[in-house]
Amino acid sequence: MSQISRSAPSIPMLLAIGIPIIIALGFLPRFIGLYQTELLIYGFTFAIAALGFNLLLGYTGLLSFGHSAYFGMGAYTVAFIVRDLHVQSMELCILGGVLASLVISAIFGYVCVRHTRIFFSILALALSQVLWSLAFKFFWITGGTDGIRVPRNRITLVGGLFDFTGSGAYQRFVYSYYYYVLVIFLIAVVIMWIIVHSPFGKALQAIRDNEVRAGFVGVPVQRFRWLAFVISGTFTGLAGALWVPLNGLTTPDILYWPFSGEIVFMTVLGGFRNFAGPIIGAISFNYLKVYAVAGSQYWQLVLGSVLVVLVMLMPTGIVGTLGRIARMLRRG
Amino acid sequence: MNPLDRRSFLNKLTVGAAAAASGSAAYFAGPRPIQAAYKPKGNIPDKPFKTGHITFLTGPANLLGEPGRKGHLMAAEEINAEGGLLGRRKIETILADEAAGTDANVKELRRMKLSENIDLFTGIVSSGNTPALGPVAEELGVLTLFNDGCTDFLFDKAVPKPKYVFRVTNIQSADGITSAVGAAKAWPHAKRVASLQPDYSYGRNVHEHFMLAYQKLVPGATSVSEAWPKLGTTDFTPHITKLISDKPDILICGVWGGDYVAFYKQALRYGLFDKMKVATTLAFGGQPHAIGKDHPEGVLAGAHANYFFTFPGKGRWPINDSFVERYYKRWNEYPSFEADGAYTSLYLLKAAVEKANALVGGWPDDDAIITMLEGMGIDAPSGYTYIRPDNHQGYKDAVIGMTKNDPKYEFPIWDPESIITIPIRDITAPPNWPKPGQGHNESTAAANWLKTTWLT
Amino acid sequence: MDTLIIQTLNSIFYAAVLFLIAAGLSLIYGVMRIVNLAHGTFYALGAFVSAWAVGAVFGASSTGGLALIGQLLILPIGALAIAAVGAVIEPTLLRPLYGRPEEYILLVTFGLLMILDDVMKLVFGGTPLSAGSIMDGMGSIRIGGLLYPAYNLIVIAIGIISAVGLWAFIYRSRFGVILRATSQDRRMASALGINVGRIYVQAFAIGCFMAGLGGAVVVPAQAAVLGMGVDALILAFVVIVIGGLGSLEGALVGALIVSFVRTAGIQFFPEIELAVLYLIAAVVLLIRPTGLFGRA
Amino acid sequence: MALLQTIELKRYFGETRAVDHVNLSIEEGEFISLVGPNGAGKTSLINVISALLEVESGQILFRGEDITRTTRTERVRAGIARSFQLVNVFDDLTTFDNVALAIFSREGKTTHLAKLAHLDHAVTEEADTVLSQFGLAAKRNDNARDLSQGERKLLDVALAYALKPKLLFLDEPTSGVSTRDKGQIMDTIASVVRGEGITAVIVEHDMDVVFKYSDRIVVMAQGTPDEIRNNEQVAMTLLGSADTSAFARKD
Repeated sequence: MSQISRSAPSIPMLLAIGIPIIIALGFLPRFIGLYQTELLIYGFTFAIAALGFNLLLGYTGLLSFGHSAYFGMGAYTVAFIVRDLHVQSMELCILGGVLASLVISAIFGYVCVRHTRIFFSILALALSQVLWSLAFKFFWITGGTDGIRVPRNRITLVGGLFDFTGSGAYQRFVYSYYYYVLVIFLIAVVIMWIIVHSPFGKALQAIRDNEVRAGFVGVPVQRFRWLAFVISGTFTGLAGALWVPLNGLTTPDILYWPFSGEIVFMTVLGGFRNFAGPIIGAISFNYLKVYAVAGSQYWQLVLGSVLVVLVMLMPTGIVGTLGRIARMLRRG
Repeated sequence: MNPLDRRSFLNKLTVGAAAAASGSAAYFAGPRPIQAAYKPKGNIPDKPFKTGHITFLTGPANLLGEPGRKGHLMAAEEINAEGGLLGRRKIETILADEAAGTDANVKELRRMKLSENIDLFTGIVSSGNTPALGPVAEELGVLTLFNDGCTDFLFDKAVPKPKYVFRVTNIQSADGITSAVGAAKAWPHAKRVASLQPDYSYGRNVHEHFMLAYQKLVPGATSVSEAWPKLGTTDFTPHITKLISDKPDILICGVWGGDYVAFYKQALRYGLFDKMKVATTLAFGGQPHAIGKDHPEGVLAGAHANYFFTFPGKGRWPINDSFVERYYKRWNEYPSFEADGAYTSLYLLKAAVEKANALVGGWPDDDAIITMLEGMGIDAPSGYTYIRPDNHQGYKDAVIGMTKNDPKYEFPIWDPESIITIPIRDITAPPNWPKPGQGHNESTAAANWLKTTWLT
Repeated sequence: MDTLIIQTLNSIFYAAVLFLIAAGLSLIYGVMRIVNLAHGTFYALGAFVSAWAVGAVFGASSTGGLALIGQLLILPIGALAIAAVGAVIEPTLLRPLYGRPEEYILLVTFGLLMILDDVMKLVFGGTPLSAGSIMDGMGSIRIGGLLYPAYNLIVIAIGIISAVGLWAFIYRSRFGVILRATSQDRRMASALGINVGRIYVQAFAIGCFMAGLGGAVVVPAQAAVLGMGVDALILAFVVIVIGGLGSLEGALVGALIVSFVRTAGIQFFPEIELAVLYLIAAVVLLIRPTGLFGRA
Repeated sequence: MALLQTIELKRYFGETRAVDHVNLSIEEGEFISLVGPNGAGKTSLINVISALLEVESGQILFRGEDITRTTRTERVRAGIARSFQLVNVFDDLTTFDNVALAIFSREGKTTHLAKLAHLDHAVTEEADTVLSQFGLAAKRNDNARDLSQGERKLLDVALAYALKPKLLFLDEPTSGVSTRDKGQIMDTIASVVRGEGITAVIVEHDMDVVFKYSDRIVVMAQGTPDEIRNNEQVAMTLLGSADTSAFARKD
């Protein structure tokens, strides 16, 4: 996909590229089997988080090192709803998770957007750690480091149409949840795509490029940053909500700041100056981490080296680099 | 179950090495021979038997993870030396690091089953992880023998009706109660109790079950101080000062692994051991040599109510004698309860596979193996271990002892005169006791059983 | 009363270590406008190197006064080693990124954090390392009815000496003047003939030295364990957020606040001990965005 | 009523009297040149009126209303726009998007986040018109970063112009541009601005430009403006004549 804010996007062309991809994704589970399907669902959920995150980094120019808070808020809210309210409907859970992350990102964002640059990053990080320490310490409510389990058999999809009890429940869950998450993922992509190509999205990019001038063309800079923060946090919260049933439990690990670092990592891996970058980055990162952990006790070394090399040599990420190679090939 | 009262319960407990032998006469009536080689029936494939083993390969918890890994590998090597399971299937092991965190462990278990196609999953040290991994193992349908991760939450809450999941070492509530019994026996007048616990399910469980049992054994005992350091804490000094300032008679400490080593060394320099009696649940849970000679004597040193290699003593239980000898030869160190647990797990599997083969011939399917495991008993280095069919939990008589230096070793061991063996049936909820949510809202079935029936 | 004294000493001990880490972080930020996410890992690495060096030279169980002095002398090796690591990392990994948005440096240091964590695992093994023989060799002193390890007093002294020394270095020495000039206006400093590249590598190495020193002094009292760096970094962040990014006084006051609050938390309200720290940081940032001693 | 009136407007930087009790009145429809030596406070005065700098004391009245305490955005909404001496545009947006953003903002459409920007034909057409007026149509899809210096100066002005302000401040619109291009840029700007009947205040050093385009010239020295129509006086001022008493405060 083209670089942010080049010439106006052509919708027929996007559809021409998008529809075959969607169809391919629809048939994919038939060919790749249970495990790969499950990995792909993880990839989609992280992609939603990275997409939300990138509204701040790529489009508004704010690097949040505290997005674990919103992911975790979505996840924990779903866990509370299932455990304490005995709600089964995943749709209600998602609604709750999204609302909770919206509220918390509105509060945290209100504080954070008074700052920019490194101060913004550190404040976002400090606030996220408040949530982490609460989840960590209040054992009898949050399960402490044990976390809260969200058993699959207590979840139903599409208003109770699909449930997951009895034999083969796990397989049924993975295959139905794949399509469930895929649809939500596609909706999230479309919504985010519209947002970044809307006048509002242009205004955010203007803030990113030049906040002073943005003010002088009449853009209320701080308020728009806040709005972007809330949208970003809410997307990430949606991702957290979807991630819980997949993972089966939620622990304070997803609230701890290195997880925020992973969200940043995903986005940069794909390339934060493009719309598709975070999506590609999140899915790739998930594979990278799973296979690094499986392949070596020194998986952190692998991930860290990839990150360093990426930043030093491929700052535009996978998508940006592919784009550059494509341009070079075209030129001859 | 015969109702017990406090006095007769404490009195009938056997103390000391000599007493232990006679007290456990039912189990130790005579050394049993190691099983003779089994001749399998039917056609056995020679496909390797893949096991996944997740344990702490790094970090402070490595003190427990390492012996587990070694016990597992040693059992696999021994079995493979005889040709493998049923003489044909060699055991292969895929290792992963538990220190990667719960979420990563969950993902790794899925990968092991779905991508590597393991036949058996074993390992796990942390109580935070079994309730997370148990349900995953059930839904994947992977036969699982947890060595440890002993929290009651696993079979009380996370997997109330296990099919594939078993656990070999003692349940946590038994661990907490064992320390309470040991403490009450040694210091019957210690009423002011302080508690130092790692802040997660294990520490919470220890605190609760210890207090429930201790308050019944020592009437008037109260909790006067609590400290909840995070797992992996390196600086215990403010906790130690706080504990001293609250002037308890006794400290119950559930801190374990490298954390315990850091704690006891710092406590020593702050004079904590001079100011109160100390009872632990896991001081002797790690590699025996990890505890230095500087460790004070007369501390109640828990080993998870399971096993310390000097007990049963030489000549009293040949299985242990030979296990300790082989383990030392293989790894140049002494085994811990995790080593026994991991080792026993594979031998349990072997026994179940052979029993199932004897019945149906060929390589038995998982259902057949599971049927055999339910209710199976085995003579392990630590004594007789029994898998209770209702909850798939391993049970064995609980043991605990006091620290004492012995010139023969570079580290303190249990004072032979102090070791207590507690019949497991006296300190654990009987089969099918209502679980949390079934008519009571205690955190565990054992807590409810302790409150309602124990020593009344 | 005895408890109060001991807890105060505990807090000051903890503050001394935190100050060493946070002052290094703050110094690097002040001069170069870099937030180094690997800083906590440098602290951990310092601890491992020192513990390893003490063990390698003296073995695990050497005792006696001479051995003790030898061990104490060897201890700072961790700090020197980390300074050397810093002197290599700045020109190779960070310098190429100075022209680029600051996110990139943040990310490189995050990558570095992961790499170094595993390098430690690879080199020193997964199990904790300790230099406890120093601690044991020095024994404990009696305060009222309670004991306090004598070694901890040395750490407190090192903390105080470092604070004074660093202050004198930055505000009284020629190098300090150059350092401050560079931190205020890099281009101007360069125009005045100051070799900014050299100043940067020196400042970064000094910052790393501080982190390594923190690790080196803590290792006899505690132990070097994997993962200690991530926890330390986050606390150092809290310290400099409260005290003010780039401010030496801020690092000192912040370290004292954090460690006293932590001790009070453990003593009086263990449930929210951690949350309180982050909340304080957030409140300070709300009221004084640049921290107690920071300048915009 | 004057379009804009400042009353005793003051802003110092330490000892420097950047804006020193300025009383300035601008009538609707004027094209004013603001001249004076470097450091005379021309840009500071614009900065204060456009809310880039805070007012220390005094008042700003715009169409009779006190706007002294309003924010930057509110002043833009009220109809005050400005360009910058050092080019200040959105480098990573296309030339088209730069201008379109200003129009969206003017129309109050930047809060629309569920509509695609490029499908708003009214705005698209207007943006293209503005680009043609400023001679930038050919660079429509280039990022602002990739334009030439002259084009960037034009874009900077176009951004302000697209807001359709009542009052437009142009801070040295031709600085840094070759003499050859200067005339062309000024012709473009003057024709567009006058065509719309926008009141404009332009800071400029080039006296040819000043005399060619202005209705009125205001000279600033040491934070204080004075109005003059005499070429000699202007020349003297700009050459740094010591006799600033000649331009004592108007009141």
